[in-house]
Amino acid sequence: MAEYKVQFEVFEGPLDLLLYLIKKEEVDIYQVNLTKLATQFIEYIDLMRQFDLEIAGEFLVMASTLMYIKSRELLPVDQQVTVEGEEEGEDPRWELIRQLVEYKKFKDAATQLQTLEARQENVFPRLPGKLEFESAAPTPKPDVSIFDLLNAVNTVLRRFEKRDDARDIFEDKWTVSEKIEFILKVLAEHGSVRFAELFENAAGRSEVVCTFLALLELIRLKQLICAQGEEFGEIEIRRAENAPPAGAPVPAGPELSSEGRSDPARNDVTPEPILHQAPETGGVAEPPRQP
Amino acid sequence: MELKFILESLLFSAQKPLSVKELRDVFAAAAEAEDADATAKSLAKIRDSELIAALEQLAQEHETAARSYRLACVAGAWQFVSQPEYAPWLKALVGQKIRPPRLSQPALETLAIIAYRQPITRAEVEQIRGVNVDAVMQTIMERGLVDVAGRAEAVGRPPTYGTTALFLEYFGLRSLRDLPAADELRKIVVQKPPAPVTVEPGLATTPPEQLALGSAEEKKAETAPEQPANGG
Amino acid sequence: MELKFILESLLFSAQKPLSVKELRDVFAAAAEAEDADATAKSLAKIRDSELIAALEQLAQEHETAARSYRLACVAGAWQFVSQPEYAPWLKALVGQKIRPPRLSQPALETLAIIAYRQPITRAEVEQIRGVNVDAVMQTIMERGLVDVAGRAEAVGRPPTYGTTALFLEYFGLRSLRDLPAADELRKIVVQKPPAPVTVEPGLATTPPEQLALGSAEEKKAETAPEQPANGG
Repeated sequence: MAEYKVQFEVFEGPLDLLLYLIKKEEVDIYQVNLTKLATQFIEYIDLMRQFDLEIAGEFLVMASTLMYIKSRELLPVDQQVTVEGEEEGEDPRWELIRQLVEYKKFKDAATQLQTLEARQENVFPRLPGKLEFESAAPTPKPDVSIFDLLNAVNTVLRRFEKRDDARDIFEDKWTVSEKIEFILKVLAEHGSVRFAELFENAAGRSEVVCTFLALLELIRLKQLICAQGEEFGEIEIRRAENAPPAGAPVPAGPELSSEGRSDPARNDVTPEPILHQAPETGGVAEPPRQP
Repeated sequence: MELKFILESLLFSAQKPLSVKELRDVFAAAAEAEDADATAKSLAKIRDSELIAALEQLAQEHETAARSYRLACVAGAWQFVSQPEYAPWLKALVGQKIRPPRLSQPALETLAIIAYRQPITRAEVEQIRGVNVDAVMQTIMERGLVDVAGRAEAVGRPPTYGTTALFLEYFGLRSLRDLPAADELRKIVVQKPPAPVTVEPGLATTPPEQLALGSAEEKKAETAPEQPANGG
Repeated sequence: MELKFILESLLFSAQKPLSVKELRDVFAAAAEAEDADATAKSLAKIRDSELIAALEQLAQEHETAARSYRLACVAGAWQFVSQPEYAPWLKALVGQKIRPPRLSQPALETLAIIAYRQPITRAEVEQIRGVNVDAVMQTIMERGLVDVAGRAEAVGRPPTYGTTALFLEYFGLRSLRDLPAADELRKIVVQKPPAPVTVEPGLATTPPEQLALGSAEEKKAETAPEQPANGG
């Protein structure tokens, strides 16, 4: 962990972080050990949380994909299940590698664009003085009318209104601690809740992310248990039987996360791997888009 | 890097003839730049005689190359000029009425906000548009459609912007009063820093209604017909 | 009188980059002039292909002459520009070039994807980058580098995006064909390896450290498919 702290960087997204981790290993993308990569990725996410950095939803979705890949691998061959409808081409490992290779190429292309950009800053066009033959012709009428201007007014107004709504709904409304309270309240009333139910009424991406973070936090604090009746069935969430008193939820701190975090390398019995099958249930993998 | 090529690039890019003194000043300024490299620094105090020798060599080279232009020294100032035999086409070029490029949507929107809310600061425009407007402000200022109108009575006294006479000409308007009413746009509340106590209310913070339109036009605005939503 | 020299004198004297069409118009106008001579008249209806061939020859000649400027074609329009190494002195002469701030890394990545894959929907861009691109799309559209190109034939007919002429100008590209490694990136072919390296089945309890390097190295040595190194 110490080495991360030294070179803590801000990443564009989960793929960027994965490429960084692969580069550190000095192996080809095709040769990378996905299990190890998954472990490092999760460690990094944990580190970001310890630093109280906001973790974008995309990182969490990637974390669950990686955990899924890893959990599949950890099963002995004869117990590995072929997911219905999953064909050769849809191997999640392969899909991830394909995505990484593609992203890497565009990242390289972006670097080349950056070189061109810097070069253009130093290129000066010849800008001769005006030729003097006779008096300059009058400037021709431009191809624009007052209606274009009015149209622009309407566009500004529409966007302004939309922006105000958006701010209300997505920025101010949801916090992780509210969602923790909400989940605990639901469980106190109903005893258990289906995973997908928690997201049914989500108004947008940020609410989904808050709810998901709240769930992770409660699981980490051993307040909840996730159970799955049948393989790839609905995930059910219950209060943990020996749950410590619900008290005020503690924000992620170093001592808590080191104690509460399961070592993702071991196939132990914490509910985490199950939770990370979320993409199969359709609960978190595709959070609704903001309008 | 050869001195003559540096001189060539300067004369080729200059908008007017450059004297030896002006060239010497450029070398001095380039050597002063923060990121000046060794070459730039070594030319800081170049002597006139060296400059003249290099210029003459350059002129000779271009003479030999026999292209459509040459390097000429007129009244002590150096300039690239075209050879006279190409005048027929150069006249046709000057006579060409080249339309200015169309304004982009962001430029139009920014222009609309400034037209209706002038005088307005850059920060206020950004607040309404919700994005940085530096690039777009530069475009419309370069096109002469918008200019600095004064300074706001806010902290830092930021410049305020307004539309120009060319703006009116561009859109075929006789005056700002001819702008179609857009009450909504005037109503968007932009957070302004509180005005200093010493300023009379109604000067710096006058509501835009009063600035944009006279009270007579206010009525016109109220009764104005529905604006075309998709005109143009 | 050679066509290429007439073109050279026009580009030498023009105050903005000239497209082939604009050049053709100049030849037509020069032939219309009252005092037009035989040469001017003979070039009245010059074909685009002849113009382009002459322009390219001209650009080649200036490239070979290796002077401090060259003839460049950017976004389909031709213009004399300085070589970048003379920037220190040109900056001292004309001042810093006025240019919007440099693009951020996310903006460059998004632009690269759109440039190579256009027309492309926002969802497709997000799929490649693995993150939401709303903010960054707004920035590059605001800067006029990207615009809506049409609509996809997918459900909901989402808008597709493409790069603009300003994009080419900004990066100094003649056309989209000039994009670095264009062919490769338009259609990325990813070889499917035998199997991605993961833990051996059944070794669930082995700490990942022991598996990682050993097995990765071995596989590499065995199969080593032709792949670009992941460095840089």
